[in-house]
Amino acid sequence: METKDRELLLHFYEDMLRIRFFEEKVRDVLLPQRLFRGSSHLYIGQEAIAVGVTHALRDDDYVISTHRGHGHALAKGVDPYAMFSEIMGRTTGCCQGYGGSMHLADASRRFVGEDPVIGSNSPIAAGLALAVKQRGSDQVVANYFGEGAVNAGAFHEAANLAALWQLPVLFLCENNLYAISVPVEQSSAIQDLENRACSYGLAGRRVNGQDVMAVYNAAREAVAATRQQSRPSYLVFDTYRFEGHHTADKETYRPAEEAVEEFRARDPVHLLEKAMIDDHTVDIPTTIAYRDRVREEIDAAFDRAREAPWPAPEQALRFVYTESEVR
Amino acid sequence: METKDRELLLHFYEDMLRIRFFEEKVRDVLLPQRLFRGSSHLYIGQEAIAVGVTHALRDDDYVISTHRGHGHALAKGVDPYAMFSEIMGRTTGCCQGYGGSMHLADASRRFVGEDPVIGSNSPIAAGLALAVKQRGSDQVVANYFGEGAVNAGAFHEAANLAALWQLPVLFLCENNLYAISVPVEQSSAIQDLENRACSYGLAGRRVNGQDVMAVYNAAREAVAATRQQSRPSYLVFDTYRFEGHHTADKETYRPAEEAVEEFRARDPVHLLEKAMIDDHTVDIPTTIAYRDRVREEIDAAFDRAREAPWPAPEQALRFVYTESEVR
Amino acid sequence: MEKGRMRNLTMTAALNTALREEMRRDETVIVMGEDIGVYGGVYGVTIGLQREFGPDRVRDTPISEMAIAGMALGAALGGLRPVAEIMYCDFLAHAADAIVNNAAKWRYMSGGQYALPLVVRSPAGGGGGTAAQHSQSLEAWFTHIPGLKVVMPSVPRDARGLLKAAIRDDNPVVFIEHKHHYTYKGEVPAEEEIIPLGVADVKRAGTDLTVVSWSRHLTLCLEAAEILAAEGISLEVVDPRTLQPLDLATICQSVAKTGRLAVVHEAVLFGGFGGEIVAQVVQECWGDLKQPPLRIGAPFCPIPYSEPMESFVIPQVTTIVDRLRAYLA
Amino acid sequence: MEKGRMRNLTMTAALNTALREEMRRDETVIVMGEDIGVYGGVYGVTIGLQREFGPDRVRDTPISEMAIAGMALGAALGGLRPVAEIMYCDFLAHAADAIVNNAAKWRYMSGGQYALPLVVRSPAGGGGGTAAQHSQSLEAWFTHIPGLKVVMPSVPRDARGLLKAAIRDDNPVVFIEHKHHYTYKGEVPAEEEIIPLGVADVKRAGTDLTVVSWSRHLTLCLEAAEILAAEGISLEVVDPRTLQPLDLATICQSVAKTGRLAVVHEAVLFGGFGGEIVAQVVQECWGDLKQPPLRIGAPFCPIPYSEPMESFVIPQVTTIVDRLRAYLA
Ligand SMILES: Cc1ncc(C[n+]2csc(CCOP(=O)(O)OP(=O)(O)O)c2C)c(N)n1
Ligand SMILES: Cc1ncc(C[n+]2csc(CCOP(=O)(O)OP(=O)(O)O)c2C)c(N)n1
Ligand SMILES: [Mg+2]
Ligand SMILES: [Mg+2]
Repeated sequence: METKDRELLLHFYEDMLRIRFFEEKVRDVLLPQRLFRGSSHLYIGQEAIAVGVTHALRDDDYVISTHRGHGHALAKGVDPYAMFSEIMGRTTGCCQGYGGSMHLADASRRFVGEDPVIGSNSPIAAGLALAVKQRGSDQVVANYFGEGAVNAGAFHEAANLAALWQLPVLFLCENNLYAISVPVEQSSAIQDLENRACSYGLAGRRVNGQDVMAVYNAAREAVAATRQQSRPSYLVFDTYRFEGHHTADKETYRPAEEAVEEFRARDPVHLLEKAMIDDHTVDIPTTIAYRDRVREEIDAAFDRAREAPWPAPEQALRFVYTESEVR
Repeated sequence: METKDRELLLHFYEDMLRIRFFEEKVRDVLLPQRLFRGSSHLYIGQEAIAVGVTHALRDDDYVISTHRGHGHALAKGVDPYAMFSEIMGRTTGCCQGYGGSMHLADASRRFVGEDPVIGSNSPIAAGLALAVKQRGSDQVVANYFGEGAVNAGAFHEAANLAALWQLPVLFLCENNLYAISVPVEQSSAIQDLENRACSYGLAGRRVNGQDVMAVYNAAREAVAATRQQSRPSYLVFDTYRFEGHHTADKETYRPAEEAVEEFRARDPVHLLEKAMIDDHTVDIPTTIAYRDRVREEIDAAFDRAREAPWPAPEQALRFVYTESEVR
Repeated sequence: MEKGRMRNLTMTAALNTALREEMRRDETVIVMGEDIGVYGGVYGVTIGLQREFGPDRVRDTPISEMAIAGMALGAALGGLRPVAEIMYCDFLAHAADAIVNNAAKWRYMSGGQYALPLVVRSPAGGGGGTAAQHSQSLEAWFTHIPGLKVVMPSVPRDARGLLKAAIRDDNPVVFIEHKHHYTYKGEVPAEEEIIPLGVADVKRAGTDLTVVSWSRHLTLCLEAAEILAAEGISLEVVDPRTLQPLDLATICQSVAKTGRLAVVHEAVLFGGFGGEIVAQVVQECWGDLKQPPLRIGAPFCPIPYSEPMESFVIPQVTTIVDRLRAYLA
Repeated sequence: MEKGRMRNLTMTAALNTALREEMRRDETVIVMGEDIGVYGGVYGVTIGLQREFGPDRVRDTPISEMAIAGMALGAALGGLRPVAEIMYCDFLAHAADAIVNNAAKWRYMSGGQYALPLVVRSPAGGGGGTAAQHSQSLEAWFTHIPGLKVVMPSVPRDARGLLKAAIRDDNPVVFIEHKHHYTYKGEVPAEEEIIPLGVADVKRAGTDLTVVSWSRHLTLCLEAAEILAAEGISLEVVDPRTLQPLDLATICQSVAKTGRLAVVHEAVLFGGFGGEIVAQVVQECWGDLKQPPLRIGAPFCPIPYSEPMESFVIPQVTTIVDRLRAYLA
């Protein structure tokens, strides 16, 4: 294995661990201790997608995410401390406590934001891509959504327009088999979701979303095509939601064994770890060192965020409009 | 030619003439004499579609139409007098003057109504088909729309659901090349519109919309499949809008020759007439007799409607709610 | 009215009861929406219905709000009585065309040919940290649209009786619940009870001030009334229950008695339904009013996520008490 | 302000001028919507723009209102200043999610990280027989949403100056025109003029009654004022011009002088923006008011097609005159 590849794999590994540990902290500490409000949608099990995709992007490429966006944000380089702070409603949050788990945003990282209104983030992504194109820039816009979103009218309108106007958007569908409780068989008229954009002439490509290398390679090709030819790409990642839809979900709708047996075996972090160990990219002590380091980083971010200040109540009245109104 | 076929052709002919003469009356009399308000969207040039489709339907099948629905209504048997009255805002109108040209409806003819909100009529059609299915009936629902509508989110949601739930809807796309001024090349990412429903597993079929027999045959097959298998069908009819988008359209966006040369030659009424004469189904005196009779019928309906009473102003307050509110 | 056996039910259970009773009574009643089948709805309102009535009558949909509402309308035209659930009232925005442009007007545009027996249920409101896009109170949008009825129950008994009336109504009804009020409990008669749309209910009699409120905020006003009663201030709390049609007569009757009006709602004050009530009462009861009516509602900002800010924005019992006390001082 | 050369322009020409001037000034301004290119918009507002600025900056879209508004929002986030046209304000219902749930709140939810310089233009109103789905006046929906500004010009000068201000504004603006007022003519300065959002204009000074109105109905009120002046009744006609932000101070100043308020709008009276104005004025000017404020608006029904019925529903000059005369009698 070339050093470059080794480095890349270790980057993947670190980034996936960061997401995993972040989400485990949300699940195991924030949730039972009631340190956040509303609901939080965990990315556990889907880490390979955000990490593989983001490594195929440039730093100045844009990301428009969903309600399940912690992983997308972390992969794009949003600070875990700012994210924990936000999820716990503190002024040090990336949105100063106005947004919470479902509205993380960091303009400086070009993590444009989460938009939890299903389907509605695709027109926004297409519009951003229009601006990019109009500016003559070669940035691309990565638009994540769940398989539930392809049934929303807004997705359809955006996909048609992006294809028609040849806009540099990556439509990235994470098919984790469920939209809350509704299995994909009960939401989509066809099951080969890579064909859900044939109506717009978009040849979708189906990718194993548990294999970070597969994700990365597919994303690299798609990003290159989108960037060079200024046109949309459409990728569908097969994945699985390891946890409930959100942190309060009792998961009455899916058989317990399903989660345990078939899918646990496809844990993307374990798969990568195993692959790296098997082909001697790393040894076990190295993986342990990585795990320890990232876990410490996450622990520290959380501990610091937990002590961060709350916004004053009347701060609620800020940011409704810009101050400068006429240029 | 069998007598049965001859009869059918003469039915087509008569029904197409009725639409043509009705619309010419709107264009040549109602418009210049300012006998209607708002706008009226003429069906001239597309008659073969409504007539071919309707002959493939049963009387108790439903039709949900568009802003360009005079032809759909007439083909389904709505009374020209009630339609002229409606378009001129009289109490004798099929909607008593509440609806006008864009909201014609006649429940007794199962002409459920026009819905001029582009795209929005498809969910209504699918819902009606759901009711039909739930009731155990074998009726079908014919849902007309223009090629502009396939880009609307509501169409997408309805098509997916109709395919998913296997609802007896016929999605009937009349591709007349323009949505107001926007040519189909500038609205749809793909030009083979029969593929605009591949995302839902609906194999579309493209049909020559100027040839009433072709329309009838395609519609018959589609209706049979939809009725027997309780599932949606999707047909795209190639056609052309002979007149402006609506009665006030100056048509600055399309070259004058286009309309005159290439398309006038595909006038569905002339095509049928010529075919019938060429193969001796009818002779010229017969066509003249038909034309005279239908024209008289339309003239009489118009003359009568023109004398029909206006609604009293305060009638506006009726029909907002039903009178009987709790059963 | 108070006689007969009562059961203590949550709002959720009361709504579930209404749906179940109406589905048993009339097989044309169907329920459709996201996650309403096995899952029983994200707030549990449809729990058990799919088991009892089967997947044909209790239909899980894809995430397609335009189609949920549009198909409900079509199904109503086709002879069913659909009850559609839109998971959050914010997403009524997606369904607005079907509800407002089509359902509300279809009967009218057809010159009275059709009836549209259709209910769209949706939870509104904030208070639990669901932030700007899952917390709005948009009743004012729908009260403004001729052809729609708008129901906003505040207690389980009303929730059950009004939902039954809404389902039996031949007109499109927007039925707005409150997502942080589902566990609120109250007495519900074991027997059938239909509460007619358009009839307000005086939830507490009093003499000093008429307070009009609805949905969850009505119950906060009742708490405020209790607190103020201890100070010798007597509030009459009127619950319109349906905002459209609005029972203005009951409100005016109360104002005639108290001479004062306060309207309290969770929605943004500016452009909220409180303005309509004030304008109508000022018109009708000018001579009775001893001072200008008071409106309490959210300030002009979206709902923020963080707790201190959200509690500042959504009127709390203490705020209501303070504002009413100051108003009467 | 009145000095300098003036041109007599229609509303259409004034709006077209504003777009053209802003597009010349700032190349990030783009225009998108259905039929706005070669066709120049169904009401002609964008005529000639595509020829001057090319198809990249003047973009004909498919019939995809969700995407038109959502993409405008995305484009604003990406550094453009999009002006989207929704062909009929009724179809703002399709765009409502993008406008209300996303554009209005994106800045807020992000804790102030973004500005959203975005205008959505749309013609509202009836009067020409376009019936129930192409005639609504839905401004009340948008005035209720924090984060949006709402502009409704009544005369060409304001139309041009306010549209320019709206385009330069860093917040999402819903700019509502009136489809039967496009040919209305008025003086427009040849020179650049920006009319700030949030500043009302007293269109006619008077002493007996403050009439607040906007959009096409403001000009009907001016006609009514002329007629009543002949009878010795003096109306002060105030045009808020922007409903959000609302310049309450100017209205109250007028009411302090006249002691009376009437609000006149085309929208359905019930739940219309008039209620908000009345409620605010009653609150602020209680002591000044000599009688309860009057509201004139459409009765509670959709817009019917047939002429006699439509004219009955939409307040006409004669109705306004009669109602105001009776009110002052
Ligand atoms: C327009 C809209 N409708 C409903 C919801 C409620 N909702 C939140 S997440 C979700 C399921 C999303 O499923 P999917 O797109 O597959 O993403 P996943 O949660 O599986 O990542 C739903 C229905 C919403 N947020 N937006
Ligand atoms: C949702 C919506 N947006 C815009 C319009 C305005 N409009 C009326 S007809 C039309 C063009 C429709 O084109 P198409 O679907 O091809 O039908 P055609 O007129 O060609 O028969 C448009 C944009 C509308 N009625 N509804
Ligand atoms: Mg999913
Ligand atoms: Mg067309």
